[in-house]
Amino acid sequence: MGRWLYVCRRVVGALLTIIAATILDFFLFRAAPGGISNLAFVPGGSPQLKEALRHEFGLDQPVLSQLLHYLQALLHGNFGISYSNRQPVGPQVAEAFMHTLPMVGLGLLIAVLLAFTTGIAAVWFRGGAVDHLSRGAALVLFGIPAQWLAMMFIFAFRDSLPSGGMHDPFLIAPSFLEEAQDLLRHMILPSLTFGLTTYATFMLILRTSLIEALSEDYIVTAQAKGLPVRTVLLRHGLRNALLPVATVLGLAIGTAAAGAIIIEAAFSWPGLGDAMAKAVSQHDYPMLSGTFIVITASVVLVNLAVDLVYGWLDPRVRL
Amino acid sequence: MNPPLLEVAGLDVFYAPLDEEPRRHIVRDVSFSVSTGQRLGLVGESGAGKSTTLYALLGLLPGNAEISGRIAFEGVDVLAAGHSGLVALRGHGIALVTQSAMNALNPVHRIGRQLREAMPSGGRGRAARRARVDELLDRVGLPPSVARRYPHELSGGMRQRVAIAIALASEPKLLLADEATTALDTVVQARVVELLHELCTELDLAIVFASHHLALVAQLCDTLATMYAGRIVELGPTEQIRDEPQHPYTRLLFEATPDLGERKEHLRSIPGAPPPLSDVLPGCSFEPRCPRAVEGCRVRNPAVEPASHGGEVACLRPERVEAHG
Amino acid sequence: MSAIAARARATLRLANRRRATTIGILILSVFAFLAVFGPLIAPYGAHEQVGRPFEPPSSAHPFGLDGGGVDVLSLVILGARVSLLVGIVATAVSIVIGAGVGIVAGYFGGLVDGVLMRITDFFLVVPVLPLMVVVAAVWGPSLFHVMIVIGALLWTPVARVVRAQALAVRERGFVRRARAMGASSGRIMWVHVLPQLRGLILTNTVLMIAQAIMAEAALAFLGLESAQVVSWGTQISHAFSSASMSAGAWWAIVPAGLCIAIVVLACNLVVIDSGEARARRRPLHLSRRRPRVTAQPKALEEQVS
Amino acid sequence: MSAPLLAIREARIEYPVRKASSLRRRTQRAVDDVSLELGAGEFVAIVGESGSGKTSLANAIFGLVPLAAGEISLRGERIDHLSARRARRLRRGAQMVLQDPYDSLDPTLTVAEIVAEPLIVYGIGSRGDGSRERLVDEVLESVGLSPATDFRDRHPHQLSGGQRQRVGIAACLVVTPDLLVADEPVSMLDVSVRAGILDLLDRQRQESETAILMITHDLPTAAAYCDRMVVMKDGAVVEQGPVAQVVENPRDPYTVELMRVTPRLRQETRGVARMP
Repeated sequence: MGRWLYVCRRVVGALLTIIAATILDFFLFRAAPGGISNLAFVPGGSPQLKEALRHEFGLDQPVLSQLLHYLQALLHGNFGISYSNRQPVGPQVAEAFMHTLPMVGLGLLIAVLLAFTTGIAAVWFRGGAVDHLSRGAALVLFGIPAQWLAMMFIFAFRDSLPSGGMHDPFLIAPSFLEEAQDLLRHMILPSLTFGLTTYATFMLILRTSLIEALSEDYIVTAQAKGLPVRTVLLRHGLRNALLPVATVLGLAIGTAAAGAIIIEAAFSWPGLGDAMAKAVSQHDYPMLSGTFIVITASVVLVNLAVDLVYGWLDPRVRL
Repeated sequence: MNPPLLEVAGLDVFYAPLDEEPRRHIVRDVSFSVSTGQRLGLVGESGAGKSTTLYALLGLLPGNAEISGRIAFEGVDVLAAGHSGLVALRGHGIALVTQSAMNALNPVHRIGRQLREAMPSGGRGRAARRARVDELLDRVGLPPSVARRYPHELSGGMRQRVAIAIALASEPKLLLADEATTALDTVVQARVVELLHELCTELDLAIVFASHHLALVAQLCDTLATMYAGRIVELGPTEQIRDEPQHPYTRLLFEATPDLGERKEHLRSIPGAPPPLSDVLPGCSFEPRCPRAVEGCRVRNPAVEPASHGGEVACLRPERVEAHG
Repeated sequence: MSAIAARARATLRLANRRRATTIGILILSVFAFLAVFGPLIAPYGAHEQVGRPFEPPSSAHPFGLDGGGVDVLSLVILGARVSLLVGIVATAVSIVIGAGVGIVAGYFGGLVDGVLMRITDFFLVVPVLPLMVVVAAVWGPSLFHVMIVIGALLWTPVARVVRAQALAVRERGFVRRARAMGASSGRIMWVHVLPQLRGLILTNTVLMIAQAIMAEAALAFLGLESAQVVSWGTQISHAFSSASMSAGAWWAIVPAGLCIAIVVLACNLVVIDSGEARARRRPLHLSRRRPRVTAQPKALEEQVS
Repeated sequence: MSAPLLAIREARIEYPVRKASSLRRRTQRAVDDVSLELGAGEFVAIVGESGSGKTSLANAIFGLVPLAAGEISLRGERIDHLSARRARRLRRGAQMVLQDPYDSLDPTLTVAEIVAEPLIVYGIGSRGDGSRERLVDEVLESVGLSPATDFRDRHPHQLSGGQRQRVGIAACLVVTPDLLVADEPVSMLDVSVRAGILDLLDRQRQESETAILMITHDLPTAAAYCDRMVVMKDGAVVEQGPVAQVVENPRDPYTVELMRVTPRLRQETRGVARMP
């Protein structure tokens, strides 16, 4: 009963956050000095043209009904028309999203695997070489700008791996295997960059939480029972350390999203981030707004998932 | 005569410095023995080394600790095998109950799981293990439904009963209790102490009960050991020590503890504070606070000697000797 | 005289114990010096073409030249000013908002807390960089805009931790006593709550500087900063857009990124000690390091027989 | 007849409880219909287990929690439902000693600053003329922290537990209160220093007629020092009366039980109390 209420609250909260973000987006683009309300006017255009444009964009209607119109359109997947290529934004954003997913997925996998192995090792060999090495690596990676790391990789692998895009355009009639191999070759550098820059946060959080958990009294109880060290470390230590990790992980996803945008821009990976970067340089506001909403919604939903996992991990959660 | 269940001789525990602090000598030359069914109480104030002594017996000290001395369980010298000898005692013969804070139980696992985990592995089927969970809970006076609960759903007293059940799961012969009732209310505390007493008599369980609560220890234990600054300064049968304490510290501790119905005029505090455990004192560690101290107390550390009450005392001028001239 | 010597010795001892902090502070001081005196030190101007594009490092130009034929060493020295300035201004903005919101919410609780935390939670969940991109894009590229946008959007984590700590301090005995005494809220906050939060706010300030510098570089890379601004961020961005990688001109890429990495690392070093020291004092109940069993039993002989 | 120093009449304290399963707000009674009087120079103990409402009652005296019903008056003047400013003037006569001496002193202040705080809050003395410093030194000496110059500039972490509690008491006595409310004043201290702290409170009562309301779960200590004892359970007073009467002739079943299970040190028939 308590659990279901928790789930409902979280889901409603996430939906409200997404709605609030779209409203924020609406006002940002309309109210700001460089916003749509000014952009819709062609310099030197006749008053009739201005009026027609105002009417076309619905700017002659009250703000509230404009907002409702906008939200209604969004609900139907209608994100407007791109300024740069005159195509609907919706399908473009959807396609970009499908491109981002595998790259970020592989990157996250790299980050989580690395973080768990080195994080646990760092705590177990605390104060030793592994601890210092992995902590040092995390601290250095923490400070490296993603775009810079991307450029270093492009430079280092300029003869062996492709530096941009998703597919080799010169591949003629490839088999499925060849295609997959080609995709992987293109994906490896962006994913690695994403994984390494994200790894630092994950590892440092895991290390701190595990240290915290291992200094609790239930670890004494577990050892006094005569349990083997592995069981105490994993079932009692790590299991409890996962709770704070889950909390911070959700927030780290937002930072990771930032990394993804930059990395995609650097590798011209045709995902959401690249679309956003292009939209900025082309002043393509509908596209910018569309990518913003989709990125925000994804991050909020990932956070929701993390919250739900937390509720499942921690029996004390009720609220 | 059979060897005692547990024999500790010349136990020393040091803590190597972690930060800038000096090396600390927490437990100093502690010797005692416990036989089957015996209830030994360790009393003393904070920092006296009670908990460290108990934890040392199971090798549960932090990594910067150094142990030396002799610990024999059922006649076998476990320290000879180094740290691993102590680890082997966990879950086989010796069990521990810690302070009843929320933290002693893992918050994310159900009680049943934490109990099953503590059972000796092998030789038992799933159903038998479940039956044993019910049996253990019943043993400590809890209904079987508790097995499906999480620690946060239980009251402090129930949690402490669960902790005792976990300790009993391995069928130990000796139970170490570290301030096991301190966080509980008086009525609940009395019930838990009653449970411990009952277990001792019915299961022939020996217990070492460390607490700062003198009256409680005196009530539960047949043998009393007073600890001060890492040493056992007096040890003997509870009643005799209570009636004629020989170490000045023991006497003062009794005088500082109010008994129900006693007025304040009978109470006295001990001036001063215990020495820092980093100090190497040539003489008796209680000397600076002792009303009976003489010049010799400052230079000579008194050895543990047999006392007239049948126990032992470490004092150059024990109270009894003075009284008799 | 000896008092000064003793004080110096004590400082040295502290510096030795807190080695990471000391190293961090030293590194930051060097960069702060560059930021202040950069224009006096830099051998060339930031927009001055002194040779062919992508000239490799030589004795005249130890870091080589970039795609526009500008001396990279000069760029790195001159870039320190804007990068650190963005870091500090943005941090000041976000710490003032964050600590203010955190303290007020944590101390007063109730409805104030509820409203402030809902707002904080919203901005905490909404990914910051995309939002910064949108705001900066709509607002137009400018250094000032970048500083304000970063500052105005990075405050949420600060508000969160400060609030949690303020809530904890509120429950402390001395605050309860002061309230029982009838001390005013202002006095309690100023005398009792704020001093307990000083360390936390300081730590967050240092970490925030690092984050703001990284954010500046990210916005610059996405073209949201005026190309005329000379910062490490714009240098990386220029190096990227002038295809330094394919030209093999690693010297045009490495220095600016390295500077950012070093400054961020130094910020982390400054604060890492305090946390680690606290953690070290709390020994783990489970660790690879086992208690040492020394000096064999005194009474072994008797036992053997 | 003059009004008693402290009078609590039919006090009720409620806390809001939030339950996940229901969206409605509910309240839980922490203190229910408690009446209590305290005369000048009296030493009264409120005894109870955790959750008995004794700390809530202490908080209410200082306006830290609101009363849901009833009234509290100090020297005949009501102090609940008062503006902060007026209440401050009235409450100057009542001060609070807390349980955990590690927690009750601000770690960032010095002993002198801690003790001087009430002087500043109530505007006693002035900053420049050294009158506050003199008062602080006097009161430090009087609580046994002498010479005061040794302690004035120390921080709490440089003191032992007993010394910290003495500083806490000094910070109350500096404004010469008529009433001290001591919430578990010795329960975090070592047994060997407890008597010293309680003797200090007792001496203050005898010398200055300060009334003391001690809140504790430690029955023997309460019985040793107090004139009167109030036993609370689940927010209500179950029994109150002179110590000798409550200890030797308890009437309420709960009090009877409490007396029976309290471990005795010098009791003739030693052994574990059997539960019915």
